[in-house]
Amino acid sequence: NNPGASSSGAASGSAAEGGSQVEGTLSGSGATSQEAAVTAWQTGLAATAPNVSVQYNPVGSGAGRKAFLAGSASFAGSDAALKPEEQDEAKKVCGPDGALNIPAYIAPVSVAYNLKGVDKVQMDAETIASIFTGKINKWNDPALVKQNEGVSLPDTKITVVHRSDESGTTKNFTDYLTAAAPKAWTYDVVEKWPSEINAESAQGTSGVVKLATTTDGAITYADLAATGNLGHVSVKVGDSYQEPTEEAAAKTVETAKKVEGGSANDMAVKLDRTATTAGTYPIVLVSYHIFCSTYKDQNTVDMVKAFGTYVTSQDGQKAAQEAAGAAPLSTSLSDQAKKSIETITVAK
Amino acid sequence: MAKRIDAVDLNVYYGKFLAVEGVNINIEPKSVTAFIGPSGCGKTTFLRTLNRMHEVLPGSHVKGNVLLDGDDIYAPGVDPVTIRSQVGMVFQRPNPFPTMSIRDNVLAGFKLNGKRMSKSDSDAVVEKSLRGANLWNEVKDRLEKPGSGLSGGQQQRLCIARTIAVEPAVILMDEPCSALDPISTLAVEDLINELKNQYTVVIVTHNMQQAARVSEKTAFFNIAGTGKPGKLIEYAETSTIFNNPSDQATEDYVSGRFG
Amino acid sequence: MAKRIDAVDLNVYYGKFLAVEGVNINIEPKSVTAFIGPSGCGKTTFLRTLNRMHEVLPGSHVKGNVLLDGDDIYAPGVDPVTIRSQVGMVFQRPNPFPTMSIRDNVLAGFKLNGKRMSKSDSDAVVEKSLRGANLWNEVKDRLEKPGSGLSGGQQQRLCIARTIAVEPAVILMDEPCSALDPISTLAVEDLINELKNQYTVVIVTHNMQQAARVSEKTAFFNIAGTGKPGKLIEYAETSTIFNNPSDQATEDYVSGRFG
Amino acid sequence: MIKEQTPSDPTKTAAGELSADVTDVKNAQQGPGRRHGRSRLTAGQKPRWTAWAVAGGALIIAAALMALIGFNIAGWLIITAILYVVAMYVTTTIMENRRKATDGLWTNLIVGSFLIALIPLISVLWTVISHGTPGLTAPGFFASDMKGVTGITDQKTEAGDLPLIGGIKHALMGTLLITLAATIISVPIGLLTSIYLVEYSNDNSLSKVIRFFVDVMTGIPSIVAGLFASGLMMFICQKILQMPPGSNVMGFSAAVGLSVLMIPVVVRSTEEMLRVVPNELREASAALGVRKWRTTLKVVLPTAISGIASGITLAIARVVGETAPILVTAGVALSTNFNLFKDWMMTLPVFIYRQLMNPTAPMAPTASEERAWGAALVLIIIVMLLNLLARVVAKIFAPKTAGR
Amino acid sequence: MSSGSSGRAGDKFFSGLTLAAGIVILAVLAFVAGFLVLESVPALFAPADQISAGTSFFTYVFPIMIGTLITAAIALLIATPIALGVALFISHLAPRNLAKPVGYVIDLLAAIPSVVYGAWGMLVLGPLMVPMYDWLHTYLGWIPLFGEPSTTGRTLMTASVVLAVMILPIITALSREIFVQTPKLHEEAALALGATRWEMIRMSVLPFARSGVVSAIMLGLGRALGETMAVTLVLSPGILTANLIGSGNQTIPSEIALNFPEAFGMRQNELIAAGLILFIITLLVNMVARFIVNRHKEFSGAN
Ligand SMILES: Nc1ncnc2c1ncn2[C@@H]1O[C@H](COP(=O)(O)OP(=O)(O)OP(=O)(O)O)[C@@H](O)[C@H]1O
Ligand SMILES: Nc1ncnc2c1ncn2[C@@H]1O[C@H](COP(=O)(O)OP(=O)(O)OP(=O)(O)O)[C@@H](O)[C@H]1O
Ligand SMILES: [Mg+2]
Ligand SMILES: [Mg+2]
Ligand SMILES: O=P([O-])([O-])[O-]
Repeated sequence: NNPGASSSGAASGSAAEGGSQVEGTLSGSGATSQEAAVTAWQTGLAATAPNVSVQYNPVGSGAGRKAFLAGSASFAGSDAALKPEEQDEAKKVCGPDGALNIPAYIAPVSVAYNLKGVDKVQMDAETIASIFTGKINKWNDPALVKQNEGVSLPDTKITVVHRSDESGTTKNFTDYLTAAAPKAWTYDVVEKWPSEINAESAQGTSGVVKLATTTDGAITYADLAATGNLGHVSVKVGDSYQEPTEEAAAKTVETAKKVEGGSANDMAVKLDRTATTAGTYPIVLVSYHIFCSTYKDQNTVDMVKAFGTYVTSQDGQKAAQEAAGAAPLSTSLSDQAKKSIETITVAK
Repeated sequence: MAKRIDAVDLNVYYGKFLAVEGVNINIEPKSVTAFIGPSGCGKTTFLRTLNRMHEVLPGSHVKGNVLLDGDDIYAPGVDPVTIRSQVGMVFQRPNPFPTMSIRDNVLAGFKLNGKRMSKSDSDAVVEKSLRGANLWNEVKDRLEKPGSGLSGGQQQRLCIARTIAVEPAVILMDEPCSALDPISTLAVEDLINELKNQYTVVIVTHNMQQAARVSEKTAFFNIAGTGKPGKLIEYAETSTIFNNPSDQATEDYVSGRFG
Repeated sequence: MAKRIDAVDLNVYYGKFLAVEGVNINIEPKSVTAFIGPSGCGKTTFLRTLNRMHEVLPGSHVKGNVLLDGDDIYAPGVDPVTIRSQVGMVFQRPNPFPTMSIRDNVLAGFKLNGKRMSKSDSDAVVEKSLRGANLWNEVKDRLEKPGSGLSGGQQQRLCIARTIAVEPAVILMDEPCSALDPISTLAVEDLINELKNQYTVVIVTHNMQQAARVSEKTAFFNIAGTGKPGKLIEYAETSTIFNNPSDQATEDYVSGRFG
Repeated sequence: MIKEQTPSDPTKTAAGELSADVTDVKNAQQGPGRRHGRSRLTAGQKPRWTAWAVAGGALIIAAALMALIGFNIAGWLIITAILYVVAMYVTTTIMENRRKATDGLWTNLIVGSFLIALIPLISVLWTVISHGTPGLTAPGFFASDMKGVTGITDQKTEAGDLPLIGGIKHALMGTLLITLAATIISVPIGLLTSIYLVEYSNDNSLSKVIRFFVDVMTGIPSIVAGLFASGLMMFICQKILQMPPGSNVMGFSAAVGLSVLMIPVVVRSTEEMLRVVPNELREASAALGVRKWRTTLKVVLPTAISGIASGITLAIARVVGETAPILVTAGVALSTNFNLFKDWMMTLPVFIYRQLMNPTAPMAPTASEERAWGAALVLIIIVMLLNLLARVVAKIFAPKTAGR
Repeated sequence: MSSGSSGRAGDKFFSGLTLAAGIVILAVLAFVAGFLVLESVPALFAPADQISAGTSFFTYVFPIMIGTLITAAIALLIATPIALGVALFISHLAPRNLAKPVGYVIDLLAAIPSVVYGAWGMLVLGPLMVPMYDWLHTYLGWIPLFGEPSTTGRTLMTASVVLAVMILPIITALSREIFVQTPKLHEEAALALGATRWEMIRMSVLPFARSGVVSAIMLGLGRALGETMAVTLVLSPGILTANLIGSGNQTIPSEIALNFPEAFGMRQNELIAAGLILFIITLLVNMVARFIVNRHKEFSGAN
């Protein structure tokens, strides 16, 4: 819509070419957590593909995937890659090659706390699990004191705040606990917090953050970008403690293995929660965009490519980082994503 | 305009309760007929069958026939609304429309039916009807005031005006003078006398003198006892009923101390 | 039990409209007083000031005093409830409680006193009151039926029964016989005669004979013209009013053709 | 019978009786011309200051009680109120009689319930107004939508480098259009159905079935209504109209979902209002030879109009604040869409919800919160205006005020 | 008989129209019911291992059903007396020029969207209730209802209070409109018998308004049972517990709203089946209410 569009076209070439010609509306739906980032991308895309508008319905990852599988959304935003059975179902709308999971951004999940006068706390997985299951309920519990020499921990009750809705954040967090503290965490990898654990809860990332911020002694888990004034627990990785940072998160994803069984261009990854590599942070959430490998018409293919390429480009990643606090994909991941998106074609 | 009414073997029910039994009566056109009888004997009930108002109460129904100029108004397919627009009615308890001004109350029969009238026409109707009911002088300055701000007698006359405004062929009046002072009563009686030149008038009254004064024929209803149905005991020329009734009950009733 | 009533310079308003002006009247205890006058002259309006029912209409108020046995019922601090339980009232338009059975209608006021009554006591009250109003025979088999399923006259008598059940010191009756047949009228007049042995009775009537039959004193109200307030023209022994009135208007009215 | 007269009639009595409660016996003798001592009519009434005395006593005793268990204002007032009500009852019973005491007790309880109802009202309103004013007064709040607003701009706003940008134009339009459409669907259907139930059905079995279903409908969770509407519209659009997948996501689908929620409220409230219209009036009209439908439209409806208007306002208020059913039917949009039948739409509640739950800038949520509360304030004002409109409409058609 | 056929056609048309509207409602509702049943059946008869709770659908739904009932019941218990009080205040107590604005102001409560109630509940009411819960626990802790108090105030009790505030204007507005319609004639009848104001209300107003008030309460209850967003925001859900002032418990609509977005496959059926259960509850409650009203039908006020 403005001449500046072409001048800022330092973005990856093919997207720019395809993007300037196509027009239409691309509908997606999915994870609520992507809302802020998608908002940034919607605006950013206007620069490269002025005639493509993207609408995104943050109904939740599950509902988004369902809409995608039902064909009413052209792409889905999801905190988790398609499950195998969903991948099978995807063949109905996407053709024999099914759908592609493309990482859109990375979000470090912070174990965030609100404790007056304490601005640095270190914990290992075992301790975190014990706190979140209620076994440790005082901030000056010996297990905590032992790991935090030099920090004066008060005799405050620990109020655990978890997500009350089903959530990808919970899933990633419990995935971490299951992998890293199997003894203390006896529950499964779940999207919905186990109701047997009696604790406080709130809906949505902003809900838990708000509740934790107003409750002294509270601890919760949430997307690092949204944690506001809360303190961040440094988590034990190998022999040292690692604070949640964008770089550490990106590094974790880079070292992750690709999920097996998917098509060649599918980029679903399996994170290693127990990695001991220094500088990695294990509680990380990878948010995907799920596209079809083939679409019915060329225009949709062009729009999807324009959007997908922009999102995974350095520009797109920067926009999401600045606007939503998402950790950018590493350059290699970004390139890989671009290649995968290139393979999207019209169904024969 | 006037029409005759004949009831043939009419039984009137409230649900299962038989309130009036076996009435046979022929009401001549252009005449005034009075219904008299003790309270609760079924005068109102019977009167309401003559314009099919009875059936608006849930569960109420009739058996038998009522002929309006020879046509059975209870025949299947007959539209009660047609009947009611030919057979008008003044209720025992005055019921002006609280939503409407005095003027609109008088014009209700037209306005509610969606008839358009010029202002002058409607003014004429309002004045004529209110004068007929002897109410004009009292309300002419407040025609736009609500009808419910009137005294009991005024409300009753308003309802009379409302009924005669639409000029039905038959006019049923249920104790139209019960709340009226002698002067207004006189005026309404004059009105009835005038109406009968064109219409058929049926009037329920507890006032023997009134019956004697205004009606040509009188029907005496009676009830044998509580729970029993009311019956038409005697129906004859008014003079006969009052001076020479053939039934003992009639004689007892009309010769009782007058109300 | 009976109480005297004195109205002193009473003006009665509907909002700004002065409906009744400058009434001075002394009503003796244990007597029957009749109010007569043309429709709309303010009889009902004035009657309703005697038990402070007038003021329940929005904007309605009075100026002047009404003394009940010498105590001003409009004095500040007087609770209208106290007045109304001493001064009972039968309305011009019968108003039984539609949500209550006939029996409960009769007991409605009686139960207010909050005394626990045995079934037999309350049965006795119901029977006595209904007999007084000449309704007992007609309803004794259906005491548990709703009060709204009665004929017009029956409803009126039910309201009379309800009022006398509480045995107020003063009983105001607004055209209590307007919907009644001669027999019931007679019965109610008998009742009034009986009541006056113990209570003060005020009755509004359009029936001159009735006024003559039942009342000791008669008050004639008149209205000069539309929009003007009603006034008490003459108040005297009933025989004086009917035979030898001092005012021309009274004479004209009572000598008119009777309703 | 008549709309405005009734509330006021006992009101008048109320005033009289209330003042009676608190009037000193001694005043009674001021009646002009009355020279003798106290009036028998006011004898045995408690003195005017009783209420004040009791109130004072209650305050003191409550304070003493609170001192025992730890003082706080709210508790103090609550205990005082309870003590006052009870003590007034006892005092009046002793000094006057049980009936007056009962009357006073209920008066106190009724006034008390009103005061209690005010507390949340004021609290909620205060919350919304105080949080909402900054957003509401931001320039361009009504004229702009959220197109182009990202976390970056919001961070600048929070840092003070930019004014609050982004507004509610899209949500406002969406709310108005969707609610209007829902109202147009449900009000006629609801009104006609209740007319059928009251005036035409004679309580036949069909009416029982309708009532049964309407009853069930009152408790349907709003999200389920949304899911149903989305399913239904998907069926209609894709299977019947052969439109491409996803085309069922539009404002109209939301209106359908909201209608499912609105209809039972309209039917049930209207039904009750029609039911209390006196039969007398129907009979008066019928006896004039007026057709039933005209009687219904011109006599019954106007008599009940005030109640019906209230019911409809309630129904609208009920759905105008719905979030969940809109999300699943009309999606979420950033820019203004005037077309109910194409493309996604935003509504105020969804906007509020999204802005609160997922701020545009997660690390700088203030801007989003301001917009959300501002939108909430707007929503309240809209319903307020609607309410006002309903009252004006009711007033125009309502019975004229009169006495008896 | 000659019949004004054109006029009659109008009548036929109008009554046909009303009937048609009734049938549309029936159809829509039959669809909703059909939709619910169809979507629920898989969950109702699913083998235990496919149900998220792991045992059977009914063991899953039972606690949230009870939670819903308790929340709605408390809300109704709080709201009904207050709402009727306010309605009476407006219709029969407040001076004329006060009554209208007061009515208007209370209607405002109905205007507030449920999201805002939710936000208010979590921001303002919850924290406000915390000291009260502490107090209750300290002094009445021996009653199981007042167990370990919540530190955030996000409890069933708070949710119930929010719901009570939400349904208050519904009950108030409708009852008020009915109270106001009480025929003057009947009010005067009571007053003339020497009834105090309260006795007049009890004698003529309340009996007259009975059916209307019951309907108002049922509409309020419907809202309380079906309210999604406010509960979702206010309640910190958990397993069923008798403790009203600690976190825990859950309601059906909130369970649906919280979990539906991420639900997939059988889980979705489960949630919709929970909605069906709510349907059935509403139905039962309404049937009881209708039964109570109809018992006194003969004595209705319209005559
Ligand atoms: N509620 C009211 N508002 C305003 N004016 C009224 C009201 N009620 C009555 N009036 C007027 O006050 C005057 C006196 O009325 P009232 O009812 O006292 O007459 P009445 O003597 O009882 O007549 P009737 O014999 O017809 O019953 C009449 O002009 C009447 O129109
Ligand atoms: N709606 C009703 N339901 C049941 N019974 C009724 C109903 N209306 C009247 N009745 C009964 O039917 C009988 C006849 O009543 P109706 O009203 O016809 O009497 P009436 O002759 O008009 O008496 P009145 O002179 O007192 O008006 C009475 O026994 C009455 O109780
Ligand atoms: Mg009769
Ligand atoms: Mg009168
Ligand atoms: O991204 P979430 O699923 O945790 O909202």
